[in-house]
Amino acid sequence: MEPFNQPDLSVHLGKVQLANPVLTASGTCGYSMELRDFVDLTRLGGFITKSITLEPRPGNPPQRTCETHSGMLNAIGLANVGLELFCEEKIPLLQRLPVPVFVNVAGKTIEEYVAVASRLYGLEPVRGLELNVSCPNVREGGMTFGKDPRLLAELVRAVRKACPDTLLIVKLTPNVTDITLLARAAVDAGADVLSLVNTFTGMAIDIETRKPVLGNRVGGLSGPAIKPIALYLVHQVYQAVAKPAGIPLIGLGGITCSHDALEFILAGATAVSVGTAVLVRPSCLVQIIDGIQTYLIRYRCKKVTEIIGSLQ
Amino acid sequence: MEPFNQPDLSVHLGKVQLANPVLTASGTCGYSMELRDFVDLTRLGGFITKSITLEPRPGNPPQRTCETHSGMLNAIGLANVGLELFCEEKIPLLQRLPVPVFVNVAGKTIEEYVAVASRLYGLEPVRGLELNVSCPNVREGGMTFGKDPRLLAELVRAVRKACPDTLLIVKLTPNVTDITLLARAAVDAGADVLSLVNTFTGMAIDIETRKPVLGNRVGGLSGPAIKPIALYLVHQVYQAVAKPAGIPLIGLGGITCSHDALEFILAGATAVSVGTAVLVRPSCLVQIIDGIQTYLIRYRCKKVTEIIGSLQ
Amino acid sequence: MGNSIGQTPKMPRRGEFTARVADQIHLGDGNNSLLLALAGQPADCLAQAKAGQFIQVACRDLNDFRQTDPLLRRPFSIAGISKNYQQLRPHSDAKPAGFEGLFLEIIYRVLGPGTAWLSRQKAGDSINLLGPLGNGFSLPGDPNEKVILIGGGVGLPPLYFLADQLSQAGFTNLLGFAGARTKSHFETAANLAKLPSDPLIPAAVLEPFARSKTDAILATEDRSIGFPGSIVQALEMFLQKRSDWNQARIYTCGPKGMLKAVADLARRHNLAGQVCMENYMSCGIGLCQSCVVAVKTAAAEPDGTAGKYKLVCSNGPVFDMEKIIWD
Amino acid sequence: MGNSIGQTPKMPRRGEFTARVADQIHLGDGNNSLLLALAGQPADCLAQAKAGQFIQVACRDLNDFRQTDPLLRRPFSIAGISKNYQQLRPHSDAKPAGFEGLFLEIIYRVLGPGTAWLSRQKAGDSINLLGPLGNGFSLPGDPNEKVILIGGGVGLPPLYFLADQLSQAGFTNLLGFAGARTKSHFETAANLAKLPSDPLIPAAVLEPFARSKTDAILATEDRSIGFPGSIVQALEMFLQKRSDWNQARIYTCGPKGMLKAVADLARRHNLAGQVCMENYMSCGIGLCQSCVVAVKTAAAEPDGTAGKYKLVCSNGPVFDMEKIIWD
Ligand SMILES: Cc1cc2nc3c(=O)[nH]c(=O)nc-3n(C[C@H](O)[C@H](O)[C@H](O)COP(=O)(O)OP(=O)(O)OC[C@H]3O[C@@H](n4cnc5c(N)ncnc54)[C@H](O)[C@@H]3O)c2cc1C
Ligand SMILES: Cc1cc2nc3c(=O)[nH]c(=O)nc-3n(C[C@H](O)[C@H](O)[C@H](O)COP(=O)(O)OP(=O)(O)OC[C@H]3O[C@@H](n4cnc5c(N)ncnc54)[C@H](O)[C@@H]3O)c2cc1C
Ligand SMILES: Cc1cc2nc3c(=O)[nH]c(=O)nc-3n(C[C@H](O)[C@H](O)[C@H](O)COP(=O)(O)O)c2cc1C
Ligand SMILES: Cc1cc2nc3c(=O)[nH]c(=O)nc-3n(C[C@H](O)[C@H](O)[C@H](O)COP(=O)(O)O)c2cc1C
Ligand code: FES
Ligand code: FES
Repeated sequence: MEPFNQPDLSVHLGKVQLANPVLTASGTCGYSMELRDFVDLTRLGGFITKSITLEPRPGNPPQRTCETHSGMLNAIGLANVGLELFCEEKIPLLQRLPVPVFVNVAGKTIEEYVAVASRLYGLEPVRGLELNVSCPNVREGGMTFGKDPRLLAELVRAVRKACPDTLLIVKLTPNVTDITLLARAAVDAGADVLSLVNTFTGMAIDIETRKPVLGNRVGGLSGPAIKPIALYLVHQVYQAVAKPAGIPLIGLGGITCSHDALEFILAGATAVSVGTAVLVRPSCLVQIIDGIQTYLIRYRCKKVTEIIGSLQ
Repeated sequence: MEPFNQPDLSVHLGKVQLANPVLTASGTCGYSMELRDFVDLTRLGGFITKSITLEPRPGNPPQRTCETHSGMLNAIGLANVGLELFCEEKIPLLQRLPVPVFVNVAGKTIEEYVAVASRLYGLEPVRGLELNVSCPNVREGGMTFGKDPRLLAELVRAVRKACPDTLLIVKLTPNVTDITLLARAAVDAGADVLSLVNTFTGMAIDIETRKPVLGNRVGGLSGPAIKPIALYLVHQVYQAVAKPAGIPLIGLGGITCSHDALEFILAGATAVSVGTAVLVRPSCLVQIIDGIQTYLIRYRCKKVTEIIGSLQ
Repeated sequence: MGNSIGQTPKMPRRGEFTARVADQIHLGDGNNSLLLALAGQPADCLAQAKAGQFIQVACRDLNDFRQTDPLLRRPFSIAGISKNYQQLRPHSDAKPAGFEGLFLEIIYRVLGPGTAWLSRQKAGDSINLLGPLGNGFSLPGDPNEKVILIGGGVGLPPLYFLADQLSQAGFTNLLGFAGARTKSHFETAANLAKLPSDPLIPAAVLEPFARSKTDAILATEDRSIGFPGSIVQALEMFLQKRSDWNQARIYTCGPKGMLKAVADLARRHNLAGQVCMENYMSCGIGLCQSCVVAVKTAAAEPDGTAGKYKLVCSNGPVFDMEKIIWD
Repeated sequence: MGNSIGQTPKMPRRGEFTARVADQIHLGDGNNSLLLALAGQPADCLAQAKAGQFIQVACRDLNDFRQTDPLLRRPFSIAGISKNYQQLRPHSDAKPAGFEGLFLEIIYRVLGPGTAWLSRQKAGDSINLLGPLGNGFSLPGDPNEKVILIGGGVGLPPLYFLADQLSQAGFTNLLGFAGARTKSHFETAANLAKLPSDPLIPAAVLEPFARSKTDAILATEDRSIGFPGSIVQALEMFLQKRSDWNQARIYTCGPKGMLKAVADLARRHNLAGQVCMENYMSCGIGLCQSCVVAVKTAAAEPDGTAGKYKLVCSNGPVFDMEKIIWD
């Protein structure tokens, strides 16, 4: 039993229960050990790893990030240790984390996604997979899947088949005309959860050198700048797809404080991820959890689930 | 002859010459008289009016705008005096403006666009029309045209036919998967100039009332927050469509200073429009012109046209 | 000091100015009074400002193009204007050194990032503003008319300025009604020693009114001082007792709920008056069409507001009370 | 004062802290020295910081969620740490009142919005930081070794701190090489009276080196003071003249071009050394993979950098000179 006045913050992503709705975003929180000196990771609702690919990837040439007004561009290029090293060195560290862990998976081909997903399938402590079909920074980032409902459905079906009872999260790109088409395709093909949004394709130019600032020329925009657009897309997908289908959403894009997180929850997100803001202040993750709790107490809500999608 | 060290700032939008590449953006600069106490309008490269519709429109219920991080949402709803009152009361005022004037036109149907365009066709001082096919805030804002290449082509052909030798600018929406398809459709159908971008659909929620902040629920995001995305889209359209077709672009989205304007010009914009920044400081228009001039002098460029699209 | 860009040679009606902070003092309840100094000829148009007009203040350094949050300016009513420092700061001994020209006061409450930034500005710092904006109050034709100025919280500053201007125009029958949440709002501005035991007896209790010989009645919602309750209730009871004020002209500014209550009271008592509206503004100069308020008019207007909407920033912020549609 | 969140009970290696500005002084050439005070036990981990480590400074009020531009923290090398105020401010008479605990100095140049914000902070203001971050310099095993510290511009501060630590560790053969664009860079820090007529003769001219008994040679690119030209040229000529320094260990920090030139010189002279790299950083703590630098290694690394890239923020900022691939 919860003590008096302590609202129940727990939520479910499919069959996985989170102690609270606050997750890390993929690619901004490393493999968790990088964060532990700055934030109490045991407080998290869950942890989502950096994207893992079949082979190790050095990533794009520098400059890889660049600050913009209330935002940043990144073109990391899915730099990661690759599946094998991940299993060998990062999985044991992640096992020590007493919160649900979700591994974000990226690939060039369906076969690659399936290979990574199958290897991780059933591995402790992996409680689910998040398919990154929306990285704007590498041809292999899955963006082709993320923009074409037919391809996306094919991919999701293939991974679903390889991992019949894993929690399957599909992370959508905002760079499309109608995100609900992609959302529906993913759900129909077997996704348990949708997360949105990934970054917006953007660019910055150095007017002195007349070259793009980023080594990769273009990058993905994240941070507070994009919050209004991300929030609208979550609202749209909730109304058109998630609510009717009973599919939980993970909302993200520019969240820095509990106020932002609550906007996403009111719009229909069951959980939220925090990316760029963690780069600035890891402890914001805990502040967001505390702020949600304070809000629920202020409005005498017994459970956070009461307010999910409660936008009038 | 230009005096020594004074670079030539003039550019051409089709057959219309501008003294410099800096224009106002539609909807943020009224009908010009609102601005004259705050900025020397005679310095402008050109003036683009607020969208005009066939009938007067009161606009959306308030709250109509809301600040976001380094940006703002607006859902004005194309509030305007309507075509007749515009011709009667605003045209005479615009005639006093010694710079090229472009009228932005919006409508629900092709017939409405054609009706407004035909009435303005040949009218002094109108030097061209900008078709708003991308307002996210009203069903009648033309967004359906802006997202469907086939419909867009139909619209542009109809207006082109009604106004055979007017300068026809088509203003594109960024809320699409592949903006180059729309750009190409507009150009093939007879657009002389493309302007991009209009606002990004977005939302803000008041967590205390649990209602959207805007009376219209959703609005369009503008300002510095969107600059990286807008710049990328201009770059993309320049490379894929404008450069090969020899079509000038008007770049806009988040420009507040000459540095921003130069990024757009390097990316391929022949001219730039300034919207949200004018709401904050009308005199920024002149500062941007001066800043471009200083840059050209610093790099010993004789003409601004030398640097258009010169991104390496 | 002041600069305005692209002005015609004749005196501009309004413009963009760089003011310097002359001083800033903390009033009660999170309110500050900021005194801006403007030197040079361009500031002349500000000297002509009318009560009810406002300025749009950039609450960041506009010349630092790398920092754009908070993006938009913030509107503040002019609380007082004078070439004489002492008039706006009667309790200060001497004008701060180095400031000449025109002094302009705003009184604001720290709420969010804009006002937080303002509160950090110190004497000598530069602040960019647009002004004077909007249309001010129109004074009654006859200086013998009785005038009631009723405001709540940060709605009071334009009424202080109005009292100044009415007093300068020869009006002597002025009465201020000042409401606040709690007494600390009046902490520095009220002379509580002069507070009469009957809260409905006007007295020279509120300094910014008293400087223009305007007696005032105070009310606090938490009943900590003055009339216990809303200032509109106080006015209602005052009018019941004092039939000699039954023909008074009413000027008001404050939160929307209060304005509606005042308009209601005025209608019931058959009093004419004007209201100074606040509204969410993005530009303050008629460009963006954000700041609409519904007014009783049918036909499309030539100013860009078609049908029922008027722009608070350009058609207002002062409107005749009975014109507003309170929803 | 200091607070760190989610720490295990034992002393944390590093954390998030709220420091207070003890004082800030203007050095020459747009450079400032900011002295931060940290009180309480959590600051202990900062007391253990090694030269070459850095802090990530939030150049805005992180608690004001309504203002997020500039978004990212800014990295600054630690220029000195001491519980003794006088050690870092030898010319000040007394410690500013109200500051106890640990003092941490950063020296920075005002360039953009972040450093502009920093330069506006005054004694008593709060600043949020993460630290100490990265890996510092490793000292030579034998305190009799000769050590050359060569830096340019804002690359000098970590070398000042290194000189402190070498000196505390008993090293006595220390020599500083300090380069700058122009003499005003050294305005307040140099004792120009002591400048020898031959610019290649080391002397106690530069205060932050002199405080740890480290003589220095100065160079300015505009030839306004010291050796006329780059500081690397000065070192080259010094080594030609002084064969007794031909086995010196070299530590360097500064702009990339300078570091490359130093590494080149070290290779030619067969000298070992370490370089403290700067790079564009978004997090400073190994999360974002922004700050990669190419190093001579073939296999994938377990730290997330596969193949040729290392993270400056976590694998560095100090690297063995010969490992870096200079492009
Ligand atoms: C004509 C006019 C005159 C005003 N005069 C005064 C005055 O003399 N003294 C004073 O303290 N305040 C005055 N205000 C209100 C003042 O503009 C807001 O308090 C200020 O903009 C808040 O900015 P912020 O960044 O501190 O807070 P924010 O966090 O931006 O806003 C805090 C609250 O104020 C509301 N608000 C924000 N911006 C505006 C805006 N532009 N207009 C109205 N409400 C807004 C928000 O909805 C929010 O509820 C006036 C407003 C108008 C329109
Ligand atoms: C490990 C490390 C230690 C540093 N130590 C010092 C120091 O002791 N003193 C000092 O003055 N400076 C130091 N710097 C550089 C300092 O971080 C930048 O000068 C500062 O971030 C500029 O911020 P700004 O907002 O003022 O300027 P901006 O306008 O953001 O930047 C101005 C210039 O600095 C570059 N820059 C911006 N951000 C960074 C960044 N995060 N890292 C590197 N370069 C950047 C930009 O590309 C631009 O050219 C250090 C950098 C690193 C990586
Ligand atoms: C530096 C950086 C690296 C990222 N790497 C990944 C990644 O590997 N996989 C992925 O799915 N998303 C990645 N993202 C996207 C984030 O997970 C998130 O979707 C996006 O940044 C928007 O959220 P935010 O505004 O909270 O950062 C990355 C974002 C940033 C800023
Ligand atoms: C308040 C407001 C009103 C606008 N009204 C119109 C309009 O009527 N027609 C139009 O084509 N665009 C309109 N826009 C979009 C702008 O012209 C511009 O495309 C957009 O704001 C991006 O540029 P910016 O970031 O410089 O503002 C409006 C934008 C704002 C902020
Ligand atoms: S605030 Fe922009 S029109 Fe009134
Ligand atoms: S700066 Fe983020 S990993 Fe180094």
